[in-house]
Amino acid sequence: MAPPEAVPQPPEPGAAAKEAPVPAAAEEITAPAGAVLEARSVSKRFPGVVALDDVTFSLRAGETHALVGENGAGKSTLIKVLTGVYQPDEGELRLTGQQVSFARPFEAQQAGISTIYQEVNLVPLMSVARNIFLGREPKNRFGLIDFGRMHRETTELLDGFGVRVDPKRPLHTLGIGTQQMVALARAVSVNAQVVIMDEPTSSLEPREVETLFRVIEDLRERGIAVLYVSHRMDELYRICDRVTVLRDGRHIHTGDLADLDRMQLVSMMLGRDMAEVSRSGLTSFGPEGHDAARTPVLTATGLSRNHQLHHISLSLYAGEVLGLGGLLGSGRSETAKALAGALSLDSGEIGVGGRTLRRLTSAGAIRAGISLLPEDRKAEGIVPGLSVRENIVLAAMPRLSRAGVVSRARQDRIVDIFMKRLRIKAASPEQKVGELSGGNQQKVLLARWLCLEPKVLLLDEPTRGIDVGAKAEVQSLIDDLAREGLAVLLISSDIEELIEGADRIVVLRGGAVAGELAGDEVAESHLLEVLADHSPAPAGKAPAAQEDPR
Amino acid sequence: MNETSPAPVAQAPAPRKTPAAAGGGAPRPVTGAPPPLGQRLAELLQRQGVLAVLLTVVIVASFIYPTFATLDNARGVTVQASFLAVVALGMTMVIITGGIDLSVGSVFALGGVLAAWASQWGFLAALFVPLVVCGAIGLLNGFLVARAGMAPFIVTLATLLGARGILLAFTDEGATTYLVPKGSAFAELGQGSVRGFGYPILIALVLFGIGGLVLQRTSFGQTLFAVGGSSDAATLMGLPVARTKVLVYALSGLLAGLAGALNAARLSSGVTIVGVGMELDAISAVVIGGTLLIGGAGSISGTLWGVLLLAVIQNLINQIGSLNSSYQSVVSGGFLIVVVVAQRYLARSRRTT
Amino acid sequence: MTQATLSTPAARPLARLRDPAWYQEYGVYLAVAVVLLFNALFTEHFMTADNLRTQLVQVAPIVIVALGMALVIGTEGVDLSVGSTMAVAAALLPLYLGYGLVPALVMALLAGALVGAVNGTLVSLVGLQPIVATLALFVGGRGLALVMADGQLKQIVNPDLLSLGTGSFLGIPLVVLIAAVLAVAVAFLVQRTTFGRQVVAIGGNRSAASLAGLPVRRVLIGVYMLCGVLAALAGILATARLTASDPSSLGTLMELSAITAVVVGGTPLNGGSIRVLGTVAGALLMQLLRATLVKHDLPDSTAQIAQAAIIIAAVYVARERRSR
Amino acid sequence: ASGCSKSEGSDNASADSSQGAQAAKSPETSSGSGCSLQTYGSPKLDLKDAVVGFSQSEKEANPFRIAETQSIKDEAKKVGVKKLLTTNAQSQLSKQISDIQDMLSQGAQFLIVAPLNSDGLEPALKAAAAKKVPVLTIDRKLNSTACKDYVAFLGSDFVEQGKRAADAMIKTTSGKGKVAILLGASGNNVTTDRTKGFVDQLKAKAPGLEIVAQQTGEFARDKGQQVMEQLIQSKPDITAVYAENDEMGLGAVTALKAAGKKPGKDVKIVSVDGTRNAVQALVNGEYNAVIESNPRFGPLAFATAQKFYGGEEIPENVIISDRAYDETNAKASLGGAF
Ligand SMILES: Nc1ncnc2c1ncn2[C@@H]1O[C@H](COP(=O)(O)OP(=O)(O)OP(=O)(O)O)[C@@H](O)[C@H]1O
Ligand SMILES: Nc1ncnc2c1ncn2[C@@H]1O[C@H](COP(=O)(O)OP(=O)(O)OP(=O)(O)O)[C@@H](O)[C@H]1O
Ligand SMILES: [Mg+2]
Ligand SMILES: [Mg+2]
Repeated sequence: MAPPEAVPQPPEPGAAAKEAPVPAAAEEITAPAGAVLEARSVSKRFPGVVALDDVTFSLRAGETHALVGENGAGKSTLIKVLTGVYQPDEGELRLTGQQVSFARPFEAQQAGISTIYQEVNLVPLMSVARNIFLGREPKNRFGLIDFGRMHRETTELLDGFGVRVDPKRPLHTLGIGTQQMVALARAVSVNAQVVIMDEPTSSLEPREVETLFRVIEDLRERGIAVLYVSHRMDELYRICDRVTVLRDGRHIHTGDLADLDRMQLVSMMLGRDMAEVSRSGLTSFGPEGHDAARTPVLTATGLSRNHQLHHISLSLYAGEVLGLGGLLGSGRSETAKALAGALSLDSGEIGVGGRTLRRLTSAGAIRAGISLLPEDRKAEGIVPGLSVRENIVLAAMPRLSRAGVVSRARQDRIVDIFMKRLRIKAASPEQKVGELSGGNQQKVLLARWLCLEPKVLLLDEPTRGIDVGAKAEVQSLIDDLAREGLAVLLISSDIEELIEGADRIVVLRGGAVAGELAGDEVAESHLLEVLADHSPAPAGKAPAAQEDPR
Repeated sequence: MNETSPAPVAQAPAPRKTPAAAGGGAPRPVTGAPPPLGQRLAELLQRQGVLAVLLTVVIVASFIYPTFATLDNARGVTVQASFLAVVALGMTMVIITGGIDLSVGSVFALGGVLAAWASQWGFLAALFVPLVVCGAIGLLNGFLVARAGMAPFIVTLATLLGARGILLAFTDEGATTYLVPKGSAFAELGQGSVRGFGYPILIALVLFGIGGLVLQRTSFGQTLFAVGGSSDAATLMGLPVARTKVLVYALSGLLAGLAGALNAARLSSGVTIVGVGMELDAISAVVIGGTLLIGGAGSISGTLWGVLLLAVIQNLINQIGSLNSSYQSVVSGGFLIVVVVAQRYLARSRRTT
Repeated sequence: MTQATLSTPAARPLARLRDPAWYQEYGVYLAVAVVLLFNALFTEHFMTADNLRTQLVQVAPIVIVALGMALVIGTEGVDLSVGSTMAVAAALLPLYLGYGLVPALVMALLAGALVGAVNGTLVSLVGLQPIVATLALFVGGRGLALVMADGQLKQIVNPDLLSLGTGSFLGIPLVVLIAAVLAVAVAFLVQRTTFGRQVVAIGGNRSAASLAGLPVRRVLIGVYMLCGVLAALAGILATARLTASDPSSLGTLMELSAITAVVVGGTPLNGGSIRVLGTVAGALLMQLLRATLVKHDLPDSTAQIAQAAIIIAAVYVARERRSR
Repeated sequence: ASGCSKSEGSDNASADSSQGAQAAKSPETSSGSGCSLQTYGSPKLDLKDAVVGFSQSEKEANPFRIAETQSIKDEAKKVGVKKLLTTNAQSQLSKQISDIQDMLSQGAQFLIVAPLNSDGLEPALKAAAAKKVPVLTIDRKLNSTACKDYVAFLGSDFVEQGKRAADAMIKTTSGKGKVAILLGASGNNVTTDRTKGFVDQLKAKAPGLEIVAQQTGEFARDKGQQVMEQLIQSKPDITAVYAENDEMGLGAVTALKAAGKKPGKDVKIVSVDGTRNAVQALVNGEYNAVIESNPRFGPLAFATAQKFYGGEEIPENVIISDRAYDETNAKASLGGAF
């Protein structure tokens, strides 16, 4: 293991007194031994925000270094400064001891830094193979691109990641998780001395996460430094050697991960004391289930859509959380979209409160009280150029206006409530959503749907990319909402979240219902069994709509 | 189609069988021999709705107008279309990067005037001068778009004015017309022909061949698609985004200048009034050819069909006979709607996933 | 929570002057001021009430068209057919003036709405790209206008219509007044109505807007119709001012003037934001520029080069810079 | 839309082509070497059985072009040609070339061309020559060789029109004052020639007339109006306007009236074309002179063609005698204006 090493710490903020004691060994020493990539006293300001404030950071060869912090703590910004996307306002970068400055990501890549950015950054319209080999296509002897080789190598490469897709398929036809794996394959297949991953697992399944870990292990053995950002604590503890904590753009701590327990780490991230943190459990769902109503609010029967959905039936009861489980591409998102009228169906019926909705559209679904939080927040969620306020009230606008004229006062009231309730961190409600950190964007979207006061809430990966604190808040919010009588459909790739949060789980496979778990069956072992399809799903359970929820 | 989706955990290595692929259309073999010719043709037509439209129009017109499907007519139509084709080639590349070049019409005219002026010093000068000047204008466009981060629409709108201004200044407000020496090699370039098909046609075809290769089979071409598909992603992937954009506008300027020079050679003079509105024709051809205006997708061959389709429509309007000029506009506007809508629905039918 | 917002307050005033965002916000107005200043110093008879009134009168139709164009551009679209729409409106006027002014106006405006509806339908329902969708009516529209007018320019003698072009209210020419009122109305529409905010949201992220249940198609069609009606109105006013209906040349190149005004005014072409006041200033800037060039009797070549240079300079200053 | 329309009272009756027909100013003898069927090398043809093509350059959207096309069509009917093909290049040179080629491939045996530009029709002329189809050009002269690339040119001399406009201007202003020129579209031959003739003549004959502004009004009424409005403000001492077509002149009239000045009195106006509206303005006293550019080429063109096939020699330039309108003859000649 690497020797304990520390970075000069900035003066503690006022909150320091309350903080957990930081292990003393983590201080001292100036010249970090074997550092590949260093940032010294870098600061980065955006209009109205100090995203990085005098942060010093170093990454050593062969280590896997965790970078943690709340949403908006500055993790992605630090990464972008390290890789030439942003220029630091102050401070300098060093690569193997030499001072460097990257004017463009291109230069950082040339220098051997390979990065997977937080939002999947590939070209959606181009094929999988082209994306992987962009900028370094294999050439034949005429200097022309050798597509045969490119497709072969892509298939091989992705096989190593357990992903089997047609390399000619346009990227955007893949699910977000698969796209993430492609990005990963691209980043790792470049010969790099540093690999940076900004929340690579946020849209991955347990199985893909395992693959990723294998890849990281392999990188470590080859002496390659990995910088790893994630909000999932258990992952950090499994693979990371050291950890750096950022809070509000400041460096808080660097040290061996083994020296810190979860509580300490979380309290450092949040800047709250341990007792306060320990009160909230791992997931913040209440221990007991909810009391569901006897008649369903929402029933779906025989939803089918060319190649994607096959006779999916389910029903949702007021006051319950129904989990929707499945692997990547199993059709969970499609199901949710179909329920929200955002996807046209070949056949099937959707009923709300006993009334069948014909030719459901998004607007119609919203009117009927169905809200969908989409999974791809960049493409389908935020309107980046609009303010936080307007993004929150987007769907509710007609209700918050009189005779077509918007009422600022009414908007402000709602926005105020939700920014407080979800603890959205923004310079002001007028800040552009595009400038918020990923987690805060997610909260803005949640606020958009909650302020509609829906009867049915469909949540597609609601806690993706959300920090521990916020995740807990969102989870307890889901709990509360169900308790208040809302029907919640929860899609999550986080098995823990699904098991603890859901009262009942419908499992999809290949676009069809593979099984349903209710009551005591809602447990990890059962779920994995159905997911992995060891046995055909119990025949009687397939049409879930007929089942009693309890 | 499910065969390409991620395989389930348990049976990763086995070829995936979709349990519920009923009615899933023809399952595409993962590997294997290329499909039969008929199927390939069908696929081609589907991918390029414009080709289908073009063929339909040509076939129908051949039956209705006996003077349409003649070799003579084909020669005339194609040679006139070749200049627009060369311009549209550059435009295609620009549009694929998500940009647009409105200056091509003016640059085309300027290229012609410069070529005619320089032709007094011989063949090479007549090509070199317009290419240098027009390339420089393209380069200016590129720098303003890529390095200064200005919107292509407005930058090239300004150079549309600017190039026309330079042309007027160069010709004493249009009073001077430079002539290409009769019988010179340069004049031959525009007027000569092989079996009645003018050199400009051959030049355009060669350029399209090269353009197709560049676009599909070189890193530069791939970068164009990446830049157009997602400029941010391309930057983050470490592609030379700015350099590519500069190059592509320079290329567009060059090609417009070349087309202008060829046209001057054909007309034997540097006519000042040509090229007005040519940018819109080029853009329509590109878009009709299936290239997305937002960038990231498109094809050179589509553009070629688009150019031909526009030329054929024009020709047909003349075949129809004595249409008043106002009706001509109405008819070509109507035709345009029919064509793009038809192309749109043809293109849509393959996106049924 | 709000710690991050505490940026260094001491550096504020200085930073603001050096802040590129300031120029992006106020660049057009600065440019208008610079051109005015130049003319005040170097152009005879420029800073007179009569001359300024002339400039306003001439710019009014462009402003009206540009307002509609700004809305369309806000949805990530563009409308090339505005010039032809003006011609159609101009061609219709004399055909219906026999019934009186109001019916003629109604017919012309309805035609504008119809053109817009066709454009909007092609864009939103058929899913064509705006440039091509509107190109069809750009080509065909003027032909249609000429067919209706039989290719002829027609003198207007209806005194009511003529007074629309020449009359004034409290010393302000009616055309200018109408343009001003419309600018305020469109600004209100964009800023304060659900429709306006939906337009901006759709331009900002179409699929998000549609998932949020916004009536995307309806809004798009509405925007194009509004643009068509505004163009038709501009056509009516221009006709009234010309005292003749001239569908062959009325509004030629108007689409480019309007787009230039919008873009120079700071509205990005990729949608998601609309600057109404900036659009007015953009139109004014281009008008003052043309006036300056005419008044100094520059030949057309120089005038075109100068216009090109100034457009580039203005947009360069106001360009959106990446914060890095 | 015209089904239930109801226009205002005064509907300008469309031009009557029987009136104001063209007359050749410089008949047959003007240039020694005429062009005959033999020298041109075309087959003999009876126009009655012939397919004749007419290529118009600009949209029939102004009185000149409307009258020109109409006159050709009327005369073709009168002569009784088998088929008249007409095309319109819509101001695009490349389209005019394809138009001519299209008509040739549709079997045109005789072509009447109103060229868009003096240069650049070479490919089209070559195509015609290759098929031995004679080409008669009207209204704009080509910079090509007569009797080889084309048979002959019928039309006005634009430089001459500019000169005559200058003469009229000198007469109406008594040779003193400040003149503004409203130029036609930039880069256009007509603009160049009408400017040249006017400016040169003014320099030679009337040093007291100073040209204070030359701005393009693009041959359009609204542009002419706008430029005039600007000039009224910046050069308030302008006493005369030369507009290179009637439309711009009429735009200037509107601008002057709106500015409270009396067109024709405070500011003298001279323009070229001879449209009915301009002559009417002359009658109303708001205008000072109009130099005609007669568009009714039909009779003369077909007569020339018949002579050509009749074996007569056709002179290279058949310059037509354009009239001039002023206060004295305006009322009487209103019917002949187009
Ligand atoms: N381009 C930008 N313009 C303005 N502010 C920005 C910009 N990018 C980031 N910020 C701000 O900088 C701060 C740090 O953001 P950053 O994206 O680095 O957070 P993060 O730690 O990655 O959070 P998350 O876990 O949610 O991804 C946030 O307050 C964010 O609003
Ligand atoms: N065989 C296929 N052909 C075309 N598209 C497919 C196929 N399989 C999956 N997809 C696409 O892949 C994406 C993944 O499906 P979906 O989003 O429903 O899965 P999911 O269970 O929600 O997984 P995720 O965790 O990625 O959200 C969808 O966009 C779907 O259209
Ligand atoms: Mg982040
Ligand atoms: Mg999903």
